[in-house]
Amino acid sequence: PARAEVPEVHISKGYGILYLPMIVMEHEKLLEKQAKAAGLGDVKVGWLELDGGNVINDAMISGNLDIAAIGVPGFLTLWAKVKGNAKLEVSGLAGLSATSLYLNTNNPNIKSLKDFTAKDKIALPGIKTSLSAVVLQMAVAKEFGDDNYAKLDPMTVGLPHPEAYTALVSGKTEVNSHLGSPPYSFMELENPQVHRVMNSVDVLGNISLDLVYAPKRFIDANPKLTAAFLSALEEADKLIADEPARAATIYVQSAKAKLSAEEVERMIKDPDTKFSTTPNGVMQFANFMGRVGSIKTKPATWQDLFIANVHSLSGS
Amino acid sequence: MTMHSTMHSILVDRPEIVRDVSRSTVIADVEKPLSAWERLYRVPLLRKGLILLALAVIWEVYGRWLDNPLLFPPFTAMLQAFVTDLGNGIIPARTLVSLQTLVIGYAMGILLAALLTTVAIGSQIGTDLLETMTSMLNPLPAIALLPLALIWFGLGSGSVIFVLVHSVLWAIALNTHAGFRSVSNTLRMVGRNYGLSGLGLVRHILIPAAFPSILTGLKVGWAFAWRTLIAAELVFGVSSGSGGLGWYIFENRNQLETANVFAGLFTVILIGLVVENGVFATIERRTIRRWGMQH
Amino acid sequence: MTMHSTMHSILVDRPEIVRDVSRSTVIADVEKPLSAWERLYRVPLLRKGLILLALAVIWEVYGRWLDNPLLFPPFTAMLQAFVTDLGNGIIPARTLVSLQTLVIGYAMGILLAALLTTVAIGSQIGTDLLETMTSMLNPLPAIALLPLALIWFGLGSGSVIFVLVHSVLWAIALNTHAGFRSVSNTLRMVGRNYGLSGLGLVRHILIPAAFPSILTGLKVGWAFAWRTLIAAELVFGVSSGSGGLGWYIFENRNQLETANVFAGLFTVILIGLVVENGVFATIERRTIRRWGMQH
Amino acid sequence: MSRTSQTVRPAPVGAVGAPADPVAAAVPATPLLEVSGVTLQYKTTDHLVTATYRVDFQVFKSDRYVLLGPSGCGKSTLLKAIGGYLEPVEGAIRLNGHEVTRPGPDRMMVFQEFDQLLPWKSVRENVLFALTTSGRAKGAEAAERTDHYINKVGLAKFAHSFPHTLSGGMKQRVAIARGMAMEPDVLLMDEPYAALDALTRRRMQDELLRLWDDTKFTVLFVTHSIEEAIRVGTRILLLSPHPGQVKAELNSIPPEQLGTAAQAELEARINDMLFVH
Amino acid sequence: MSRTSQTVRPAPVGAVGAPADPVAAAVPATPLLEVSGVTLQYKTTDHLVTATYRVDFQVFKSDRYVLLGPSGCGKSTLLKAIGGYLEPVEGAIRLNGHEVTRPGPDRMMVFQEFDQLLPWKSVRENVLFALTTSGRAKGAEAAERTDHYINKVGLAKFAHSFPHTLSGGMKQRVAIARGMAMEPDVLLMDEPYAALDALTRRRMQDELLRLWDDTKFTVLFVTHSIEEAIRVGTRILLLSPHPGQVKAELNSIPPEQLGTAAQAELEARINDMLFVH
Ligand SMILES: Nc1ncnc2c1ncn2[C@@H]1O[C@H](COP(=O)(O)OP(=O)(O)OP(=O)(O)O)[C@@H](O)[C@H]1O
Ligand SMILES: Nc1ncnc2c1ncn2[C@@H]1O[C@H](COP(=O)(O)OP(=O)(O)OP(=O)(O)O)[C@@H](O)[C@H]1O
Ligand SMILES: [Mg+2]
Ligand SMILES: [Mg+2]
Repeated sequence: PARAEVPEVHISKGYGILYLPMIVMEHEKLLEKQAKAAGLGDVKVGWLELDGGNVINDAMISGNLDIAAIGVPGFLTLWAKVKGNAKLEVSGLAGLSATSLYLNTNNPNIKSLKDFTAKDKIALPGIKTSLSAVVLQMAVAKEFGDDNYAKLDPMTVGLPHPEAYTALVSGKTEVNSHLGSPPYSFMELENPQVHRVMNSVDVLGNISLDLVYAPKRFIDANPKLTAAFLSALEEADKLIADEPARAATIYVQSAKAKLSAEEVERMIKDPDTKFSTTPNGVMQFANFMGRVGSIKTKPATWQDLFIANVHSLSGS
Repeated sequence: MTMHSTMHSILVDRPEIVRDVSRSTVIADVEKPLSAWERLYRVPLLRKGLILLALAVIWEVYGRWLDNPLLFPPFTAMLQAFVTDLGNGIIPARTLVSLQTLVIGYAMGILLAALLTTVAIGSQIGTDLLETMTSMLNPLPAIALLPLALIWFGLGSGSVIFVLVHSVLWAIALNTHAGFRSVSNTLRMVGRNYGLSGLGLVRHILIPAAFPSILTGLKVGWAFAWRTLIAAELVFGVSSGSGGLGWYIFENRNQLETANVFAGLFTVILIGLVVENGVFATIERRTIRRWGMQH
Repeated sequence: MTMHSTMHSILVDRPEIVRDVSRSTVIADVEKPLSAWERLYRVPLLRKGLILLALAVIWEVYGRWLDNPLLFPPFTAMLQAFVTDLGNGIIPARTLVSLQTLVIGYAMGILLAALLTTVAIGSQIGTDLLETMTSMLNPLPAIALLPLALIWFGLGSGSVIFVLVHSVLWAIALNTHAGFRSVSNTLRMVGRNYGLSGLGLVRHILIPAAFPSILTGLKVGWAFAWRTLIAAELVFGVSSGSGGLGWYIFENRNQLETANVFAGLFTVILIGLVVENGVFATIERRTIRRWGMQH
Repeated sequence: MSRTSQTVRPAPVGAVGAPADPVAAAVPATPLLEVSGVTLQYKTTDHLVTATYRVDFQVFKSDRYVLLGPSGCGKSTLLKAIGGYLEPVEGAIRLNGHEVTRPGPDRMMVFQEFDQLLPWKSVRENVLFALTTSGRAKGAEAAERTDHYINKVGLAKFAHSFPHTLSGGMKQRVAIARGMAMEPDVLLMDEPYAALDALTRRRMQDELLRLWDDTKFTVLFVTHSIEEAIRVGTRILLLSPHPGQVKAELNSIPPEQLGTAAQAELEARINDMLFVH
Repeated sequence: MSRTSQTVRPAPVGAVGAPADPVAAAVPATPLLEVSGVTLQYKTTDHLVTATYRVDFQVFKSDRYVLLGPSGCGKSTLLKAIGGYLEPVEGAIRLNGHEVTRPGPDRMMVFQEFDQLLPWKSVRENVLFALTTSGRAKGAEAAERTDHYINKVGLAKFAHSFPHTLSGGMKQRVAIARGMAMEPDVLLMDEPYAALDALTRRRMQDELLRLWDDTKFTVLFVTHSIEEAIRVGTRILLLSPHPGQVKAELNSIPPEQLGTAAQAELEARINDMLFVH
């Protein structure tokens, strides 16, 4: 009977420290282990690295992925879109990670969000709809009121984190600010010209930025595998929490990062960085996106977004 | 009339014939009658219209069969989105923004290509320079230019134009240069006989003589300019509000409004058709076709 | 010898001359002596080497002057990274992965282009089909193909090859078709006189006669295949450990190893130079140059 | 035969022959090539050019048929139509009773243009390729024939040269070698000797006649030279200036009368006919 | 002059002239064009072809100088070198005492090839463009001259046709009109009449002679026809077969002797010289 579930699963992880649990899971073959324990035999796990929310969503809709990690806004967009379409519906499996996004600048005149003028340019990986852009909008909404959530949008420019870092540190371009994630946000602050204007955790709390999701059809057809995945994810989170040094080594190895394990460990241990399967603050995103009209269908509670396995957690 | 009748061995013997041609002066312009089908077949727009219709039908049928409008909507769904955003002015506005950038980048690419090939045709070292630069730089993706673009032009349309030029320049230069080098030696000699050299020779002899190649270069360049523009508007981040079609597509993609994404692409297709059949076809008809350089 | 001397009006009168040519049979192969400089200048590799050296020096100087290795490292810094990753086998491995995909996509693009242009040259509706498809599809960026690629080929090299074909096909087809149509009517008639038609005519007459155009198409296609490959490797992701040069560049970019990013691009440049001077130049020398089709 | 096809056509009949002449009975039933009432036109973007107007003539097997007429009168056009490259807007061209619809190696053409050699093949390959592709000869026989005819046109030394390294006359000679090597049923030659010097020209003419003696092939020959027409041809078609119409169809003189008063008389007669109107 | 340049050259001297002849004194000091010891070669990827070998001759002002020789002997090559398109590997070409280094409108060339017209210009534009671009004539004068010469070559009806719609002979006539309209110091004509029928050819020859009577320009004329050489030329250079060497340089007969025994005698003499060795 166990053979009724798929023998092979395709999972996409992203690039960077926020995807550490997935990286650990791959490296330690945790899913294979859990699947075997659940009596599923030797499940083959295909890992892919995909960059960018819409590519992940496209791959998911076209049936090329079974499980994927993605930024919360990207997930919400897809979830709202396919709600009610039995063929395409998706569900969150669990939270993945939370961290702080720093709004850094090399313009000494900027002390707070109020000080941005039309001449300042804030770099984001993608404007208006990316995770960073939504976080910025939420922060702006907090500061200036919901109606003005897009007040800083005209100052944003789309640049990948590495380019934004380079631009900020070199000071040679008109980009003088960056809403960045670790490690770029940390590294920027090592430069004396750069200072921090805002920390997202201070404004929004330490909410989940990334989560893991899967198509409903996959979940319904493969309940054991889904459960095994959740167990594997929990195991990975535990490993990170218990042995940060080892997690850091794994990261450095598998991502072929040029960072030292110590540096990675420091990032893992940062109090703002959390790896947990419990979705935290997802509703903050959902409510905001619903309010400003980015999504047409709003979930009533966070449980609407996730599979039953995690409903008992203290999510939000 | 005299009447010779010679018999060389096996030859057929027959009388000589002499006619008075001057009497039959009225020469009508005879035209071979064509069947209705042939006459219809000769209308290019009709033939092309049929092809387009067929493609649209295939799209529609495949889209419906696939039944995944989020990934690939049927033609009609796309058309609906297109008409809506055409009506409310969004697509026209975005198209305008894109076209402006595109035309500037395209024109600059053409100018630079003209410059480079003129230098190249003038001397051996010029040829080497063009060949080397082309083989080195042409394969480089836009991201390779990102750092330099940021330093030199900053964000926004300056950098987009820079990238556009990069995608247009080499294809046009390659085609033009190959065209120049294929110009027959006789025509070249005729031009030099008139005292032409350097720029004059290029302008008066090489460009018209190599026009089929140049036109191909322009077509390829035009297409690649579009591709690059759409991609570049994402990479180089438009400051919000000023986006073109690329941005329109990107935005809708992020919001999974797939029908609108395809409406944006459909706009690109339409412009491509208009430019091909309006601009390029007219140029071809008035130049190389008329001059008998292409059949 | 007889000696006429006529005086037509203003003409200069002079004696007739008769020479016995049969006596001067030894005709040496005279060669005009060249100066050392001229002789050096005639070595293509030397000229190109000089150009490359100059470009490297400009890169180095600009890089140092800019003094921002994070944004644009000097040539030597890049070279160091290049040598390191060449030595430890990373760059060769990545290049191999990319080249495999590239060659498959390129070859398929060429095949499809051959097919399309053969159909196009055979009939009016074929020409219309090619023209319409080219003008519609060529301007479409790779993301337009993404949904179809995902449906048909899934993630991985299948889709990358699909996108590669898209970027190669139209440029080659356009050049080939324009080349075919520029083939002189006389040559076409000669071919048909031999009883050739359809594929035979294409193979034996049109392809060699249009070879300069085709070669240009192949060059442009090659370059665009690289550009697309590098970009596509990011979009379509990699199964762990299997990335090509594009992925190498992306990874290093994320790690802010700018020198390595440029080392990756430098590899692309080097391959471009090798292919141009090794493959394309040889083909040119053995074909169109030898046949007097290009000067 | 040609009389009949002329009388059914109303407009251009101005023939002054001998309709019920007893000699006409000697004409056999089926000409090899029958051109009847052929009007040829070119449609350009700007104009419609009529090249020939209602041209009738018949070529019988083993004829050496010469087309003579002023520059631009449509000789090349007519030859191309017979070659199957152009469709008449009026009238019909029949070869062995079948309408000509397409080119083929049974009618080998020597074009007037210098660019009729394949630039990517050497002199030898140009001839050889024509033979093998058209299936007229294969293997050793093709090679032998190739070398034979290249030798005949005096280009053995240049057998491995590419066409772009040849002089105008040399290119033309390669085309002649190619045409003759094909040994076609009908050889269509468009001013093949125009670019040749007097001596070479004479040699080529002799070569053609010698080949004819051997194989009795049929040849249609366009020339500008009246002398050449008489030397080479057995029957001569005179065309009027643009647009070309048949002015006369004359018999040439047998080879033994060349150089006699008969030649001079015929030359004078043709001269008159072509130039007086 | 040519004697001197010949005697300083050791190898090929076989000249049988009259070195200390009194008539030689009549030769003025400066020829318009001086070709001395010119060897011309083509370097292809495969071979080195010597087209002419140590050719010497001199052309004086108002000469109608004819180059006569078998196909492939280097006539076109020689003309191209004088035109400034080819550099001799040996020897020198001097025009008015200055070495020829580049082409220019002072030496207008009529090429042998049919593709010498600019395909993107109509017949009229082709002629007009040559005049205006080279600065030989402007505005109304250029237009007038253009129409005059197009008329002279009998193409007024085709003035607005594009070259690809012309027959071979018509193209050649446009090139002749263009060459003559330029009224250059030296006109270089490479078998200009080869593609023309007897009548048109005669008309063109007469036109050339009439123009010469008017302007006394210098012309270098390549031809295959001995008769044409005598009719058109004042002095005739005979070249040996490939590679071309000077065989003889003869004076032609004055126009009033055309058609007399003098012409026949000269024709026979040239025939002998060219064909006997
Ligand atoms: N491709 C073409 N398009 C339009 N008109 C053409 C074309 N080819 C020839 N003509 C016209 O057709 C007429 C006959 O041309 P054709 O080449 O048959 O003459 P021809 O008798 O061979 O002359 P020639 O002796 O000069 O070669 C001419 O008036 C010419 O202008
Ligand atoms: N571009 C070239 N490359 C190499 N060899 C050439 C080239 N052009 C001509 N030749 C060679 O030079 C020699 C002379 O050629 P040229 O064209 O001058 O002869 P020609 O006297 O004009 O002959 P024709 O009367 O046949 O036109 C020939 O042997 C020819 O093969
Ligand atoms: Mg003709
Ligand atoms: Mg010649």
